[in-house]
Amino acid sequence: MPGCELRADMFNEIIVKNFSDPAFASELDEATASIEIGNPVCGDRIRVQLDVTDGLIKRARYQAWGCATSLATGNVFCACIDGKPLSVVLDTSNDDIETMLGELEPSQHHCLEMLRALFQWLKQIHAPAK
Amino acid sequence: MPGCELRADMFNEIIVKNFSDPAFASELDEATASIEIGNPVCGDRIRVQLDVTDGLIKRARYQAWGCATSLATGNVFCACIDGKPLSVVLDTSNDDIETMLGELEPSQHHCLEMLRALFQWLKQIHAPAK
Amino acid sequence: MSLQGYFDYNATTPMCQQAIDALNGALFDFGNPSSKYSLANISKQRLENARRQVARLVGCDSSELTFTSGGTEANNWAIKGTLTSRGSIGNAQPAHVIVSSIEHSSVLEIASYLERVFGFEVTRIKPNADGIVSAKAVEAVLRPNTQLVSIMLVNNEVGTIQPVGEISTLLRARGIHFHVDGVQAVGKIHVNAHELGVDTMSFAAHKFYGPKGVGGLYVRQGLTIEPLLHGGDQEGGLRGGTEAVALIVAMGAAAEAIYAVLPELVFRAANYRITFSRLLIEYVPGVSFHGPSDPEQQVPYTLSVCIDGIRAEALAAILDQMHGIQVSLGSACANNKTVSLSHVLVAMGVSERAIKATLRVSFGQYTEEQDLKRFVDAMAQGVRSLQRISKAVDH
Amino acid sequence: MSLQGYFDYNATTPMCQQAIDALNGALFDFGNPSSKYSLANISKQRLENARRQVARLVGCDSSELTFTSGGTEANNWAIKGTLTSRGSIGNAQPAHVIVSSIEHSSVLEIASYLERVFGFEVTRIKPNADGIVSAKAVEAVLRPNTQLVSIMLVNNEVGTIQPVGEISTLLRARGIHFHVDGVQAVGKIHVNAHELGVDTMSFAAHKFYGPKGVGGLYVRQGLTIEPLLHGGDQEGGLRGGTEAVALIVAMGAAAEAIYAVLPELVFRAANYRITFSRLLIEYVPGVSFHGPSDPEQQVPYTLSVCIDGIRAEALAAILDQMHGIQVSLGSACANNKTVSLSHVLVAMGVSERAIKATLRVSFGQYTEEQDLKRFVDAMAQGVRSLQRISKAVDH
Ligand SMILES: Cc1ncc(COP(=O)(O)O)c(C=O)c1O
Ligand SMILES: Cc1ncc(COP(=O)(O)O)c(C=O)c1O
Ligand code: FES
Ligand code: FES
Repeated sequence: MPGCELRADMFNEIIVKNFSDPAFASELDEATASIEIGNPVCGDRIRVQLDVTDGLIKRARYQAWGCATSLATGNVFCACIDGKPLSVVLDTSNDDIETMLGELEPSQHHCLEMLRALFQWLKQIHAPAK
Repeated sequence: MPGCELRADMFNEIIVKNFSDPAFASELDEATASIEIGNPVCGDRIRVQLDVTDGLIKRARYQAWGCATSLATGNVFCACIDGKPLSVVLDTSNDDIETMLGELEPSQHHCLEMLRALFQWLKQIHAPAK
Repeated sequence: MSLQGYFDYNATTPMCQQAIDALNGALFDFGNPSSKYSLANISKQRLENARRQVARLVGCDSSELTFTSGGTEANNWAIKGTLTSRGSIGNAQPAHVIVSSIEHSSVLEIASYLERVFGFEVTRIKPNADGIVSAKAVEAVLRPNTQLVSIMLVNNEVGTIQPVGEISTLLRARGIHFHVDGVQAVGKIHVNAHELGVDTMSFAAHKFYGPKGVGGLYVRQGLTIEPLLHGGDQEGGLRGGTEAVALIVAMGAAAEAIYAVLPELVFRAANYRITFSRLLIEYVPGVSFHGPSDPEQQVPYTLSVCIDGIRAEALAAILDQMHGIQVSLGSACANNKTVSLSHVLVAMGVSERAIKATLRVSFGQYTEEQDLKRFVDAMAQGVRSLQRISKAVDH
Repeated sequence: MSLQGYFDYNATTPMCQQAIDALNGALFDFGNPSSKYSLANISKQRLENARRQVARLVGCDSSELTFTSGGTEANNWAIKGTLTSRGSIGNAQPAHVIVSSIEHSSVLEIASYLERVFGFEVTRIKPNADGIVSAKAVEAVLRPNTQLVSIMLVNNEVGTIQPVGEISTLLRARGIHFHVDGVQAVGKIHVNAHELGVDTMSFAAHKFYGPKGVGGLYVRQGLTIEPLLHGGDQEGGLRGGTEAVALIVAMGAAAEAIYAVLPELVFRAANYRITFSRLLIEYVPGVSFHGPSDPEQQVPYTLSVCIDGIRAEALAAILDQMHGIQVSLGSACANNKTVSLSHVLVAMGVSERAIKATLRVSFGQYTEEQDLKRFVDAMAQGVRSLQRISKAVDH
């Protein structure tokens, strides 16, 4: 929309809740695993730190720079896995991942890619742990 | 205005009064002078009959077919001259004639021509009477 | 303003209470629907709700509707936009366009503009004496370079319903764009854009008890036409400009309200037309009617009434000034050089004398049976008075 | 809807009470202003009264104003209509048109349309770093076949006031049409079309507390331009379509109301701007402003605020969702392939990083001093929270 004043997107409730009160937006002093992903087009970045012990994700925390949806994405991801056994979390179906952020506007869809990438990454942590 | 529904004009108070209650719209059984004028474009016609005795217009009556403004024009003309000495009526200035019908919309302006023609005609009646 | 003397529903209609309420309700949520904060969402949702309400009335999907500032804009957009998208505007090789000669001025003037500015070939089809333009008549004037045909669904002056479905079938097969001016049809009779099979169709809220200054264009799914109002991304990028939220919401409410009563209204109007024409024939000497002999080919709201020997313009003035009755005319004073005669009646072959004697009477949802009687009385009285004034003059 | 968090007056404004009352008052007199019976006269007179009210605000004669459905229609009409009247549209020899690169989308998209459909040559002038397009800059790109220049009086994103008077003088001497998008100026600062010497100027009611969906075009006495909406003889034959009477009447009332308080409003806004920018600098780390260094070159209502290191889109979401505050942005998420950056800030040479950190704050007649304080508090809080979330990531 050239020439219009540009505006923030409309957000669904999940997104609103997760960016306005991001309980997991902090840092771990000691992390057993950590990743930073980003979207090269929009420049958004999410860093996740995990403390995984004996197959249990004891703590998951994130930091992010980006749009409100990507801030929410980090929190949604951490909330989903924090305190859970890695094996359970790895069972998260693709369908679950797709709906985890609620209904998105077209311009928000690419946040899903970051979410998918984060779940993908969990598999890699798991593998060496075996 | 091609293609629009066509509409009657807006009328000023003088026109309204004179066409809605045309006191002089009747016929004289015996007239000393009579004229019928018309506008070839719109087809409007006004006939005026006078009873002139000893330089006095004892009675002036009219008939008309045409738009509301031309019906009013006939009545305005008769009202102006009925019962008056011809000499007085002949003194009517051009300015008076121009304003006699009140303010007209552009499309009503050509009614003025009929009014002018009627006053013009009075002069001709007068001339042979001398 | 009293409605009992209002017989000009084809010109415009009063707003219904539902539309007034909706309009008032929408005034305070002023957020720009294109803004993305939550506050603006209300306006956006109201627009989409209105679009659903109007889609029902037009017989199409919401996604096929774009809001405009009225019927004229919709007609301009449909015709110019289509010809631009098809590459006919901005092309050295001029295309051919067909309109009926009884279209509304907006369509006729667009046609003249195309001729004048871009050298288009324009055919203006005359209707038959009933005021109907048949599919055959359209077929007869098609050319290899015909790009667009524009025929109105219902004529505003005589109320004829054109065989739009048949014309659609003809044109669809040939890939010619068919635009329909539906302004006098949508909200007045049953209309279903999909059944009609047209490509684009315009409408205006003020003809169905919505506000003035808002309307829309149906654009068949899959078609895209160049915008007329280039601008922001409003209306899916098809029509720039901050939306007239309050008017659109009011149009939606009017559409919903009229949709609910439309069959009943049409039925009642058909009865009115019968009563009315009977009364006129009984009480007013010299009355006749222009339009199709088959009442099915005419909307029930419109009567084009001719009173032989009467100058209708004077009669209308008497009705207005002495009886508070409003009608419109087939002819009006213009100026010293020309008479202004209804192009529709002229095209139907009506004589100048008859056109000058013609009034258009149109009624609507607030017309009551007793209003018809009062109207006929006033008319009979007016005619008598005019006859008295004119009996000694030739005409 | 509460107004204390509304900081998007440049997008649209709430209607003032005078406009609401006028609109309500006009709903019941539904006569079509083009009709000629006495009842319709009320609507006609209301239109003419509104025209006088608006003419005062625009600084022109009533006869120079034509009502439209808003700023976008007015821009489309002025540019396309002028080029048609001048014979540049519909001509094999393409003409040259100049716009600034910081125009509103309606003007920029018209320019692209002219290029794309008719092969026009278009020059888009970049502003200097302050966001100003000088008369010199315009002069430098004139060509022998330049037919039209379109420069906005006030920019909607950064509030810069363009030297329209000087550009007028330049163009008038050369017989080049000068169109001015006055949408962000009329009703916001002192405007006088005659003093500015422009040929055409557009405006929209919803920017000065009138309703959405109505506006107009000033056309200098003696000029005639081809209609965009061909149709009836409304608006002196310049713009077909049944008039949006209620909206026009409400626009008139809004114009009268704002005209009466305009000097005071401008004065207050100038103070607000000073207070506001001081507070921001004091409480929000890393704040800077885009726009001219000279405050005289900027309307007092608009601040383009950059907060270094912050993704403004997220800040706006926090302001909206947690504080009920509305602003607009210099950048927005678009899709996976492109970032959507303000074309105005890009043209001014602002970096992508800074644009992504930019919010537009605009205030108006209902903004109170305490709202500014509340805004700055919310902003400081939001920035802290975003910094906390992002401190460990590169950006
Ligand atoms: C500078 C400018 N021009 C034109 C417009 C378009 O006005 P409207 O939305 O009323 O069509 C706007 C506002 O949206 C604007 O800010
Ligand atoms: C058949 C027809 N088409 C188009 C129009 C134009 O509609 P609007 O005046 O809403 O632009 C009208 C009514 O005026 C009409 O009767
Ligand atoms: S803008 Fe790309 S993830 Fe948010
Ligand atoms: S129309 Fe010609 S005098 Fe009335």
